[in-house]
Amino acid sequence: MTQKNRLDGGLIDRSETFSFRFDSQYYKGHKGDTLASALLANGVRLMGRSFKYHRPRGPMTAGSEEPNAIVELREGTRKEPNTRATTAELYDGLRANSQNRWPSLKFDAMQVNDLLSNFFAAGFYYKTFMWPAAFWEKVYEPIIRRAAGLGSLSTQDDPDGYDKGFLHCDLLIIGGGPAGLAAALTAGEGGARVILCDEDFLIGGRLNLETYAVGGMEGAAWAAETVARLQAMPNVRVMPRTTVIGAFDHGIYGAVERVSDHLAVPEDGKPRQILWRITSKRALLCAGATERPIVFENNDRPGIMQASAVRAYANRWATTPAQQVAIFTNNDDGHRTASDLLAKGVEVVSVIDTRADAPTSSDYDVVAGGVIDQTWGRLGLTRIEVKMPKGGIRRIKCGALGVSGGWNPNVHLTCHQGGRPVWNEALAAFVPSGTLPPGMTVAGAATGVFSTHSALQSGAEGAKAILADLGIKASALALPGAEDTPVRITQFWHVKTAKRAWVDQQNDVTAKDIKLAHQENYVSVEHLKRYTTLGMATDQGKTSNIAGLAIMAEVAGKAIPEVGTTMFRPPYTPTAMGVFAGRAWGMDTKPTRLTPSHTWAEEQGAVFTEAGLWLRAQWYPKPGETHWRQSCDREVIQTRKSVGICDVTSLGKIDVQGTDAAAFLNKVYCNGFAKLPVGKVRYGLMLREDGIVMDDGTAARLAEDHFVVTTTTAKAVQVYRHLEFVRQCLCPNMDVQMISTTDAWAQFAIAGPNSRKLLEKVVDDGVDLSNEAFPFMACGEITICGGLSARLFRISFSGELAYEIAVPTRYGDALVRRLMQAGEEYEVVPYGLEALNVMRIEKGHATANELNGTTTALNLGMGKMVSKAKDSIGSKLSERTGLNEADALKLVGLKPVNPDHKVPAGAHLMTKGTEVIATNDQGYVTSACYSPNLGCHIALGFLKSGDTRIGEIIRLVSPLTGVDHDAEVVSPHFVDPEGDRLRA
Amino acid sequence: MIINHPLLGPRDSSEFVYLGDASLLNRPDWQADDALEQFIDYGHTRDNPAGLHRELWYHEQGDRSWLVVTRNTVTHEITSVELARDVARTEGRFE
Amino acid sequence: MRYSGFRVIKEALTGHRGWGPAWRDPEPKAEYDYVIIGGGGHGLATAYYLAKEYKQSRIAVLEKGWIGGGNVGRNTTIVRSNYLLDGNEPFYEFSLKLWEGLEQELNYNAMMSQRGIINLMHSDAQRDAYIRRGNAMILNGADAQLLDQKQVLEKYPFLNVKNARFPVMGGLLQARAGTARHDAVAWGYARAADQCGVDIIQNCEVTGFKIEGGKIRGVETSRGFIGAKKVGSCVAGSSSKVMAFAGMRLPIESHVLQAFVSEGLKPVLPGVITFGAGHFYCSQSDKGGLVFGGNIDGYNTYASRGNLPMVEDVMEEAIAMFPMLGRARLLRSWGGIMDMSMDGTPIIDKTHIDGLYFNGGWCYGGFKATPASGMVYAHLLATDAPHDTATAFKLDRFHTGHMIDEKGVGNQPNLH
Amino acid sequence: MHDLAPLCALSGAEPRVDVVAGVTLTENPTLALASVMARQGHEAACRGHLSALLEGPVPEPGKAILHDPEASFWMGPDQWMVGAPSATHEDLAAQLRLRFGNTASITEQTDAWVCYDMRGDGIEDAIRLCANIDIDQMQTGDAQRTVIHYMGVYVLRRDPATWLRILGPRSSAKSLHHALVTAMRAAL
Repeated sequence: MTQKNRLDGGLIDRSETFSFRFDSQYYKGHKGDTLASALLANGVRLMGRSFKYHRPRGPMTAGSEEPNAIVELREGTRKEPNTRATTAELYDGLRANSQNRWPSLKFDAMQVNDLLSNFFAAGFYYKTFMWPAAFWEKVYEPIIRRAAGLGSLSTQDDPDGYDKGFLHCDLLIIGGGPAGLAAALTAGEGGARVILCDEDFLIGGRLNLETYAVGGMEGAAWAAETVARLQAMPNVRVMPRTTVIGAFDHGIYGAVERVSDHLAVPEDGKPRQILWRITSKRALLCAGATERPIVFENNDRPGIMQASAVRAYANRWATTPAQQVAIFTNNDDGHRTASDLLAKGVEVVSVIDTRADAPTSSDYDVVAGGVIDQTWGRLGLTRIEVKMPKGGIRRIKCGALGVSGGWNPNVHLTCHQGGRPVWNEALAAFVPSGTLPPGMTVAGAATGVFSTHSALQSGAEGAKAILADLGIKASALALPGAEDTPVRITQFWHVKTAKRAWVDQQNDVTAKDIKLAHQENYVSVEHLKRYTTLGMATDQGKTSNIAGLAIMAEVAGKAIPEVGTTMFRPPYTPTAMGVFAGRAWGMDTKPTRLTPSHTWAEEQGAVFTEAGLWLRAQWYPKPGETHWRQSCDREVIQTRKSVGICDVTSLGKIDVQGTDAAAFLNKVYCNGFAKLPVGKVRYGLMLREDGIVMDDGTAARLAEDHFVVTTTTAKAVQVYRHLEFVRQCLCPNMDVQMISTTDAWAQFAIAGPNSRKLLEKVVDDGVDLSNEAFPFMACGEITICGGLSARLFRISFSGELAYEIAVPTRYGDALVRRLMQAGEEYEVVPYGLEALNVMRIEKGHATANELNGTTTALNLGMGKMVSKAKDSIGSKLSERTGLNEADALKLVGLKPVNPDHKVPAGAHLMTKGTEVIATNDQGYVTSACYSPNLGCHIALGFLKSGDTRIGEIIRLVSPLTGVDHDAEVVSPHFVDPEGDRLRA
Repeated sequence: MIINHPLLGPRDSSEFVYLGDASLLNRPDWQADDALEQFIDYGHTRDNPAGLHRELWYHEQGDRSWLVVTRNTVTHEITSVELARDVARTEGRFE
Repeated sequence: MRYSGFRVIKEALTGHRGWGPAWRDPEPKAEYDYVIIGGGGHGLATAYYLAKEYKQSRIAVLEKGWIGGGNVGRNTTIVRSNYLLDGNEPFYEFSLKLWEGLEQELNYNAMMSQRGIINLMHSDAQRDAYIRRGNAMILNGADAQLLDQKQVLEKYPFLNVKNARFPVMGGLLQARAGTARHDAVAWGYARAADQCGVDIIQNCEVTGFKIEGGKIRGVETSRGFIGAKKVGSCVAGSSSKVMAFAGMRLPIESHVLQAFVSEGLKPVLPGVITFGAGHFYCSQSDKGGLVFGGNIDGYNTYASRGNLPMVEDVMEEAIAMFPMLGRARLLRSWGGIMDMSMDGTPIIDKTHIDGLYFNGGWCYGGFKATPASGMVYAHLLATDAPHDTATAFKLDRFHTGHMIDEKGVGNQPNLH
Repeated sequence: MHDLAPLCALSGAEPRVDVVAGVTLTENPTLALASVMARQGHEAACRGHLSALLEGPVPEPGKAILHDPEASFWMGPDQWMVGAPSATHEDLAAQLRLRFGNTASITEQTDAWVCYDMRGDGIEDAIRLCANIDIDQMQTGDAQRTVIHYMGVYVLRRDPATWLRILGPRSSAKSLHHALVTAMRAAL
């Protein structure tokens, strides 16, 4: 293909020619092209279809505000739906496909909607599809959903990586046009730490799109030279391809850098994009302005564009949508496009200016006081019809029409913290209000100063004022000379027509829809937006909102600012979801915590499970074991018969020291700790202030002023935070110091009747483990294996004679190997979480399933532990009547009447003979397992007045899983209820 | 948001954990005659102002200090940050 | 004017000239029997049911801005009744049943779409908890199904199970749950209430109560005093501000919840799905946008905007579930102010002032409750007794210790 | 002497070393650590002991004192971490207990942390992709607590300034290592 609409000049690099494909057709373009500019150069105007009516569409803009030319960029796993062709950088081998059409872009069967558009007026779906009622989900909605959406996802995992990064600066400059560059020079030379972000890959803003001279050279050349100067400054970070997407509290900005989107594939190890969180002391918004269209009948044909976009394509990308171009304008800037095009050798067939006093030209035809009445061309503009000022219609042949309705300052980021722009009648535009995000100021066209000179000046002055505010002295920039053309505009929003004239092109919202919304009293700007979907498309109304407001103002007989303005919210432009996730996906979603015996457990073939962020061994299958229950039962039986070892490192450990350490623990545990002797451990129940159990654990008193507190794995962080709250906020004068030592110690439970014998083989001479010297609930610091310091606790979760031994984490691997070796003669087994769970259920010990955030000490059968003799957190509110009712839930054990039955967790408990409905609910099963010791399934659960119902046969129902059978209420202590084994 | 830590200077709020109204420093006397009523109010009732709000933040990913932050709930402007321990010593009820 | 198929066709063929206003904009009268403060979904529904079901008249809804501009206009549109606790489940199931006939009731298509919700589960303990909840739902007359991983994958084949940090074991499905077109709910109730004679008064901000001898007499507003025999506050998000006019302090904090929508995409998600190893919920609208959200930002605020850390959190969980969404684009985010109550459960009750009623504390579950909230509040206002399904939503439950804490996190609102 | 062999935090017998574009990341198992928290009413005396140990001022908030053999950084109000070579100070906590007496609570911290040393030109670019700290403003002797991919870490700028020390939770050593190496590969 030839690039038949390629012009001379421009900022493309003709030395590099890229081949690319759009739909099935191959084309050539150059480095520096966008997909849209390259397609236009190849004579392609048709690039997409609209959402509702499937109207043929071409690019309307040359930037990120594009509503029409959106495509599926790339293919396979890297497919990106809804990508704006106007910002997609061309690279060699690029593939893009049109979207929302079938079977092809040129012939789209869904354009039948366009013929039926009378039925699809604004809000039509709210009035219909209601009969018969059952048809909505079955008939109507499936049809609607088939038409939903624009592009399609690959539905495959995104193969690229994303990063998140953090930057800090004195001044963030958003936008690298004349204002931003002048500001960056001023601040950079003043020595401030500056970040300059621009969404474009070529920094310079409109300097790259215009023919204005700056400082005696071409604007684009001045921009390039300035960027080079800035890049040489160590205190300035210049970030092209970086869109500032949001202004957040306290000077924090989100910015997305498209690191690799201009490449076919990111380089190895490099991210596709980076989300930068920029912490700035000040920000200067230099986001420029966006040209808005004028609304007229059939104003959406491919070839009808912003006038400024037509000249941008000609000046920067050396291309034109057609060889014959007309202009429609209500302001002087439209004429600028005409003269630029002429200079590029493009034929300007006519400039239709709505103003009767329009400037005349000797170079091109001007229709002063004319408007566009109608356009023609099914897949691209071929002809316009002009309503002449003195009546009559003039038909003009042209392939493109540049439309200029004036310029809107890009105020979006000024609204992100609730600021509302204010109407400026002279500019006929909303400009930033005084309520800006704190720390932000605005310069250049974004404030409504549109000449190059005033942009440069306001940027430089803005930066200087910011630096002065920060106490940095900056010298005044010697401003380069530039044009200073005044704005001359006469408001003109739409050409009245009884037919359809598009306001929001992507969502197919027409001027008629806005009038209908008014007629039905959806008048508030938010109602208008929501009822018609105006401004809700992927361009977020950047080119349509103001025209919509103006038309609503007209039909409502109000001024534009009375109708209101809409809020702009983050992100500024649509942003890949992946970049917000950064590296946090797949297995890296969250960090993983490994226990000290992890490597050893892997060698044993252990199966692991998540416990919070920890990976813990769930069971240790032996050869021949095909089901987890076989492994689990064996581990349980062998532990209860002889001895087992379990890594319990993940339990939270907190070192609590200080002369008031005991008083402090007495405050945070509901049971007493003040009198715990040194060398002893005590079980403790910690309440929330509302009287509900927060966590349980143990506290071991290693010295008068030194405790080691344990927490459950799940609550370790929360409990530590709570203890710090009590320490700093409620007991600020107590002498207590705390630090977490969870990771510092490898801790193993050694449980079973042979645990003492096993342990005796590793402790050093002189360590007396006899029941007399080291009884149940004893603790102490000992040495093992020839001098390694260790902590030993005689505590038991399994109900057996048991110890927990802790050594510095680096020795955990060696210790577990040593313990296993020492235990060989007792046929020691390692046991995992499953066996641990079985043994604690057999013993009736509560865990997270029972401490579920709604249970009290009373529910757990530990009501008496809540001391009334002292003040502890939660004790007072635990006295409330609702928590102490006569039929309160009590922890019970449950056994199936038929031993073949299970007693599944989550089942509900019903009194026999009552109807199975919620109002008869008596409780529920919290934890269940098969007990190899009892030879049947057992469970723990909460039952109303359960402690008085031991022996009752109760009905166990789980309609969700099809369970309905009888169970016997028993004591929760299935094994060794007297605790003899613990004390052996 | 940025919280200007009295010891460490400006820190990103994502390092902190929020608890709620700083009235939580004023835990009632458990032996008062109407202790239960006081605790119910302490535990559940809040001014919830639209404007200045004294509130507790915990520098979990920092120095583990609890802070009393005075912040405007409409604008998010922070006007004062104090160590909660210091505030508790001067204003709170404690033992 | 009734909407009907005939009418739609007729108007299409005659240029839509016959459509009238969906609701009137009347001037406020000097006095009403009932003044509802707040023209959100709940307030409009309350007014509608007061007139329609409880045959009351002289009803006004006062809205400080435009109707439907609060949380009914800014949520993730999810409708469900998959609650655990006795205080909640009957109410939400009642609500879901009202949703099921809503279009016909209102003669307005709110697009209630019962496409199902799946709560994913990632551990044995979570499965146990879901079984308990599913059973509670069934015992309360709702529907629930337990799905294994394979069944979940049949509906959501793009779910990450290959290298998921937190494995997906299955999910709890409520097939009757789904989504509704949120704005249309407000508009539908407004139009229906208006047709019952309710005065909907926009741009009318309540600035105080007139209370005499412990009895309500009316409200002061930005448009003057309006007398009322009964006043119902229904302004979740601003409850503390409004009730402070009556000297009340509430068990409520105001927090911001952000929500998000992607660009329009060809449908990939058939229903609503939630992540169980965090807090994330997502569905796809009939326009193709993925609609999703997560946790509240977590600090007291009245500013309807959030901050970046929570945006990142939500998106991380989205990608954890669906790595294919990496290249989908976030289009827009917004924030709404939530009444976060001390146990995560709403309050619908009388107050200590005769004739003043309170409805609030919806946390971020208010949208799905809209029809039932309106109905039970209308019941309370009309009869002075709680509706059968809403007996537990009492203001004094923190005194009595009858909290309704679904999550089991206690009296810290930002954890609910 | 006991006969149990220690493992490095990344589970190797020897420390792990990675090199990306001239920047090295080395697992450092040779650091003994203990925390020092002043007892209430003994704050001044505690500072005095610390000062004597460091032969100079004690670290103020956000700072470290890079003294040999014992060094220290600030952890919180009246709270410091003291580090020293484990070869000579394996019993660091016990030594400190003797020195500080009843003026401070001392807690063994050696095995609570994994220590990585990142050295070379461009370390700042790698850190920018990890942690929300203003690394360009950090000088030799600065110590900041921050977060790297959900993991709470300390970042210390050492001497020379092309050397950063990163202490992270030992149980997450592998995840932290992965995060650091990934950032190095992305940035360098």
